[in-house]
Amino acid sequence: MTYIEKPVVPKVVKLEEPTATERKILDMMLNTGSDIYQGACKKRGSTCKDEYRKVCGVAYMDPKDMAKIGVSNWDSVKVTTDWGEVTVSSVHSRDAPHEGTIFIPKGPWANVITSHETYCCCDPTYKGIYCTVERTDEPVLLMADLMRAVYKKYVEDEETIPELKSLGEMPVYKKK
Amino acid sequence: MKIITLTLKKKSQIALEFDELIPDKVFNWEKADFENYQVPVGNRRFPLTDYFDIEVEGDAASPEEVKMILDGDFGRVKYIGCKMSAGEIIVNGDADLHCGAEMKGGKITVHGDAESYAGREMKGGELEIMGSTREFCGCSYIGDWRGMSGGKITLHGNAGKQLGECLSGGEIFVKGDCDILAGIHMNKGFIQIDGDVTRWPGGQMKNGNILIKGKLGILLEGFVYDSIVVDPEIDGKSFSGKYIKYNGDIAVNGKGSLYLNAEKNREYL
Amino acid sequence: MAYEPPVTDYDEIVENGTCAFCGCNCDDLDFLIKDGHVVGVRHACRLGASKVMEDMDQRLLVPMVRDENGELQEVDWDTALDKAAELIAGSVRPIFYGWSETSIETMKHGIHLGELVGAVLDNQATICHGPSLQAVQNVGYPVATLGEVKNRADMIVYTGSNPMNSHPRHMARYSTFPRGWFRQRGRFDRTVVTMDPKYSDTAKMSDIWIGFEQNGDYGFYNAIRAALRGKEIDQDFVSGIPKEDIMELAEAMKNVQFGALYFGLGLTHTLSKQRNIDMAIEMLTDLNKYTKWVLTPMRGHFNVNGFNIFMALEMGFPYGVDFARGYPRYMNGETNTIDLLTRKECDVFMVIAADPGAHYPGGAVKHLAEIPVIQVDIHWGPSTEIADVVLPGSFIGLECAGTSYRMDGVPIYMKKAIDKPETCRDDEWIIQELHERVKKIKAKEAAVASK
Amino acid sequence: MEYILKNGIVYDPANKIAGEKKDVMFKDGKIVEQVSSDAKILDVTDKIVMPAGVDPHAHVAGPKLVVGRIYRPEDSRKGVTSKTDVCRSESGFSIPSCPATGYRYSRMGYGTVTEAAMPPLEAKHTHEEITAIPNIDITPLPLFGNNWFVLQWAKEGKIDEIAAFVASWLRIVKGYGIKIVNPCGTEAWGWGGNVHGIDDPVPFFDVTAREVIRALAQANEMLGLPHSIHIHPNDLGHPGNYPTTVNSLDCVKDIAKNGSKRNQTIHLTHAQFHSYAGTSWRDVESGAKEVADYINNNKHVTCDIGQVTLDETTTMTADGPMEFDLHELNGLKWANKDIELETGSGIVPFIYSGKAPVPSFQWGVGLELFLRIKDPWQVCLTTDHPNAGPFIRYPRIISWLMSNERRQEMMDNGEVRVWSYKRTGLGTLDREYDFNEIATITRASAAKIYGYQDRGELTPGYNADIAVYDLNPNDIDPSKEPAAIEHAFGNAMYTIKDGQILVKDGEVVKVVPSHTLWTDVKGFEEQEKTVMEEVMPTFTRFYTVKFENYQVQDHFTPNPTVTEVKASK
Repeated sequence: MTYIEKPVVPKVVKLEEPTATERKILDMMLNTGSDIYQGACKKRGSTCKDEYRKVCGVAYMDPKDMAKIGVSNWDSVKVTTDWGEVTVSSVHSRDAPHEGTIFIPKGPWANVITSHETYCCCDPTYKGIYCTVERTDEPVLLMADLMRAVYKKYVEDEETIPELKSLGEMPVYKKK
Repeated sequence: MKIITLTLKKKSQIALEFDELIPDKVFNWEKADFENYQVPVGNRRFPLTDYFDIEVEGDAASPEEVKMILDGDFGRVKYIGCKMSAGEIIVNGDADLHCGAEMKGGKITVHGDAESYAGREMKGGELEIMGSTREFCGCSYIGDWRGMSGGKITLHGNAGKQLGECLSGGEIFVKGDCDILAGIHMNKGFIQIDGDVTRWPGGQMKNGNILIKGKLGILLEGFVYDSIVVDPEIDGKSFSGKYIKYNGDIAVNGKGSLYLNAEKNREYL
Repeated sequence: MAYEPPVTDYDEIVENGTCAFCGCNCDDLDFLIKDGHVVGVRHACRLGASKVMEDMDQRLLVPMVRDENGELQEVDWDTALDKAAELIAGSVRPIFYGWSETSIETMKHGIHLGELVGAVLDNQATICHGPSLQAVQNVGYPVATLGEVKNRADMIVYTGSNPMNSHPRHMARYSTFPRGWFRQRGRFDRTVVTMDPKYSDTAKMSDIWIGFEQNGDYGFYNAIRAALRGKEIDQDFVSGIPKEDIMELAEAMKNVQFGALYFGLGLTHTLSKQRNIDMAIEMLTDLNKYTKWVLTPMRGHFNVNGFNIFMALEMGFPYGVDFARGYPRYMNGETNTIDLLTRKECDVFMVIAADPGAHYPGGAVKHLAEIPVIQVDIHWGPSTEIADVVLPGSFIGLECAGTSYRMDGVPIYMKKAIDKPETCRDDEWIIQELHERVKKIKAKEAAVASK
Repeated sequence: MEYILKNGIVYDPANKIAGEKKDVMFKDGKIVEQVSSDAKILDVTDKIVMPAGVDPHAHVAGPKLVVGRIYRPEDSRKGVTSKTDVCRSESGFSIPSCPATGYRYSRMGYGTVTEAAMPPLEAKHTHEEITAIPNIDITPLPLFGNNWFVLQWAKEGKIDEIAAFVASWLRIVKGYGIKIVNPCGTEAWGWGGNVHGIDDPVPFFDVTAREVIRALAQANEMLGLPHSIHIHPNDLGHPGNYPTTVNSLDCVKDIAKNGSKRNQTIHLTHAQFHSYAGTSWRDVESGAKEVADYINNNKHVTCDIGQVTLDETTTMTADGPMEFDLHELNGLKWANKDIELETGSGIVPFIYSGKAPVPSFQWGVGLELFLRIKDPWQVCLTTDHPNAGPFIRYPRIISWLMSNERRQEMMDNGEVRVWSYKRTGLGTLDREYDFNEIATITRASAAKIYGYQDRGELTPGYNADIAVYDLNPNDIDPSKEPAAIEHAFGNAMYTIKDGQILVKDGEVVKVVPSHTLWTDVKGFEEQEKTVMEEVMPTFTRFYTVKFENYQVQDHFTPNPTVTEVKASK
């Protein structure tokens, strides 16, 4: 039983934005953190499923920023920081307006691009990271596929990763 | 004079700890003593000879007569010169965490960069770093309100965040740039920064002096403009040029002074 | 989201269960049980309910070890435990991380194991409220239990925290809405302030929202303190907030009867990390010259505070305790998990009741991909994808009893309501068993060495 | 297992044995009169033998302690030791870790200590720490002096209700007796205030400390609890506070004692902090004479001292407002912990430096009290650990009490400042304690004050809790050799607990679990039931935990030693 397929996000149909000019890449500030959909899905333990991808593999954006790069709800965007790049879905933020910042709930997708710098305070810098956001056609990976593609722990030949079969939405292990 | 030379031959990914290899403890060690010595690495100890070629020349009757030369990349050797009270250590390469921490006397020169906590709780002596260092240079132990209390740290490169945290005496001289919160919680002593500072020097400082020759990003509201001073004299040293003097941090009823080069920081005038 | 009718088909209700989600540790949950399974839960928030009504598809049910092809393979308990014990006994710089979602009773065995092998014991504070604890160590810790706030507070401030998303019942049960002894009208007797760059769900239901700019926390609190000391603010805007607003807020905070400040990861994760909280605590101390103010960090897991308390009572330090040299050592940046991982020092990593795969920055996870990882947990998660030995534990507070500490330090004994899946084991048993097995290996090594 | 401690010189004040050479025998953990020929002989010829120490007031376990440890890593770092084959790692100086607390008491020859302030809501935490402390039995005293139920009933004079409430709560939280800290003052701190003196009413509840102290004393005697009320009066540490202290003691004078072993109806704790005259820190003078005179003339009072040891320490007390004042004074980091409906607390590091006037004065006041209180059965040795100094300094205090010469030397050579004698009467007092008086104030009197029927004496049938010190009393002049006295009392030759040798020659050789001492009142069940019916609706509305989760479950006290009391009313 699941409660949701994906977070409920607002849809701003009419965008009054006389000053916006279309851009290819946005320079933005990235914040990550907990979110109620993310929390519920994670602690229920449904991390392999599409639901987790829908609650964590998303960038909550100001509708005006989305308009600038021409994306609408659930389109893919590539977010790049000094620490890495990841493809997530863009959705309208329910906390908008916050032009110039995006929010990705904490989870494997956000981790790829957050800073591990602790500055001797033990805590990584999960918030306030400069990033760029651009439109992409790449799909957002499921959790298991993302972990495999990014960390490659049990992959023999890294070149083959794009061709490997998806690990799917259920745990994969050999039963006795 | 005894010259002890350790030349790195294998770098360990897990840091070695050198708190037992300070002049105070090794001044009467012979080469064989070093060869028999097992150095702490993680939860074990391994022979020092696994990592270094060891040369010992001359004799020493006391720690003052010891010179230790550490050749190679010591970027994974922690606690170099920690708690030493005399003698000299020269690192021809980088040094890891806690270089010169709690040192009471003698001299350490690092020809590369030093990691965080260089000169933590230093009480005396001299620590010179030719490269840069990272966070908490010349700071206190976490929780303690008494930090570095004596001696001098000279930094030819840049300093990281929270330089001289809880400084309670002594002097820190940075020739390069400095990141946020230099001199946070300081109550005494002197910090001189020749380069630029990002933001918030002197946060919650109670007393002491900070002098910035470069450009400052953001100043805290806790600092109150005092006056323009020309060629100020601080701690017996004179500096040429025009400086804006602030007092603070009034958030803690602080009586510290912050001198800001007027030429480079015109927007504060 | 379709409408779901209330659950009526159950055998019994277990009352006063404790929620094993966030640091609120709500202890008023009613579990509806049928055939030994929970079919419904009352009083829990959306987060708590989702944990109780877990997804059995991804429940870890059997011990597993990676085979030579890198695939997880089901094994028996002995094989898995021996494999884990062997890895731990052979390690030079082991880290035992997690603990915040298990019981104090489990930690007791963990610390013995850590002392035995010379490990680093660390918990989720290292990626959450570690900076808060450092600030506490620098400037103090004026806290109160949640009931003090419920009964007395007329101003509640949330800063860098979004309880509507991460502690959904905090406002409802403890701070804002409940009727207290001296606050008989509940919400109407209180002013709620949210300080957050984001117009968060909590900000939306507050009376005042202070949207200071990103990374501006330190400067903002410094300005409030200066205002409290009577200084006329020089700059027109501090951290994006007009100076008049700052003066007004400082005045308002001085004139309440009892104020409570709750802070979250918004303060610990930004530029000046522990110093944001350092400054906030000192601001609060200043306010106590005028009236009563208390604060509490919004702890994320139900026992994250418990681990800090437990380590401090056993060893004097709250987290990131390194036993490598045979004595406890606590040094931020040196004995903490993230630093050890990014410096690539750790050689065996055991994670108990936590999910580093989901919550560590990639730079740290990359090292986990290079070393053996032992996982003790109840659900298959991102960490399982990089784990080499997997030991299925049990659900504290539902399948297994245990002690936990609420965010304000109130201890709660979380009782058991149902039996665990047959093939799983209690966390306590698993760690104790590992301890026994490692002890045997070490004794054997010592015997060989003495010969 | 049977043992004979042979040829020791025994000090057992309860049995009026003062320095007699005799054997002490024990079997299966108890003192016995005879043992068989199989008994193992421990030769302690001409060494001092005493019952194991009993500490009547310290803060060793519970939420305050852990806040202290969490927020003072710089203190924890000070006492760090490596683990050994017997002991685990230790840490801490003024706030040692739990294992360290047990080992260190054990090394001094102690067997029992009171945890003097247990907030009922967090009692489980206190019990967890007690379980983590080995080698020393612990008596927790729950806090009642600012409890909202008690405040209301005290206002209405409902003593029966209070008695029933106390009886229930001692069982619910597994506590031994009634602790009162700054009655009404800590509640006032809930609003950032305090009360001044015993007749200053607290906001909202409109009740005074006098009413609360009297009500709890009456309830205590109604139940006939083994210990009397244990009070930390108002105005702690304020110049001019001694009248408050004397008035607090005097206000229960008319209440009849109902306890078989103890003599007192009120125990004043850390008297040193409550014996100041003057009006401010400028003109402060010692009030020790007045307080000591009152105690000398009134047998219903006992006290412990809270002697300042001249160390950097961590102050912690349920007296929240006092701690904030202290923070204002020294500017060091302030922790506070208020507990809903019950109490509060505060913690501040403090440096008692002999170079500063105030600590020197406090040092003098403490010693003055020790020397002026005539009957050693009315006084106990404490430092109010860690408030006036860590408990590991007890041996040093013993050396001060036994040597006038040493005290004069400290005042003469500047180890303490002139205020130590100019503002106190210490300079005029040349009394020196003998070993029997030391044995009284460190074990026998505390055991009697607590009504213990199983410890504090070497009486057959009592627990074999024994300390042997490497001193020959016929051979040493304590007046001339304070360092030797300090060393011997700090490093017991033997510490024996329940018949097991835990310390030998100052080293811990064995680690055993500790016991938790609590009081179970019988015969008050009807009244308890009625009062619980009154309590529950309020409890449910205003506490933030369910009653079921408030109680201390049995497994939190794995080794209980329960004193059953038959309530006489």
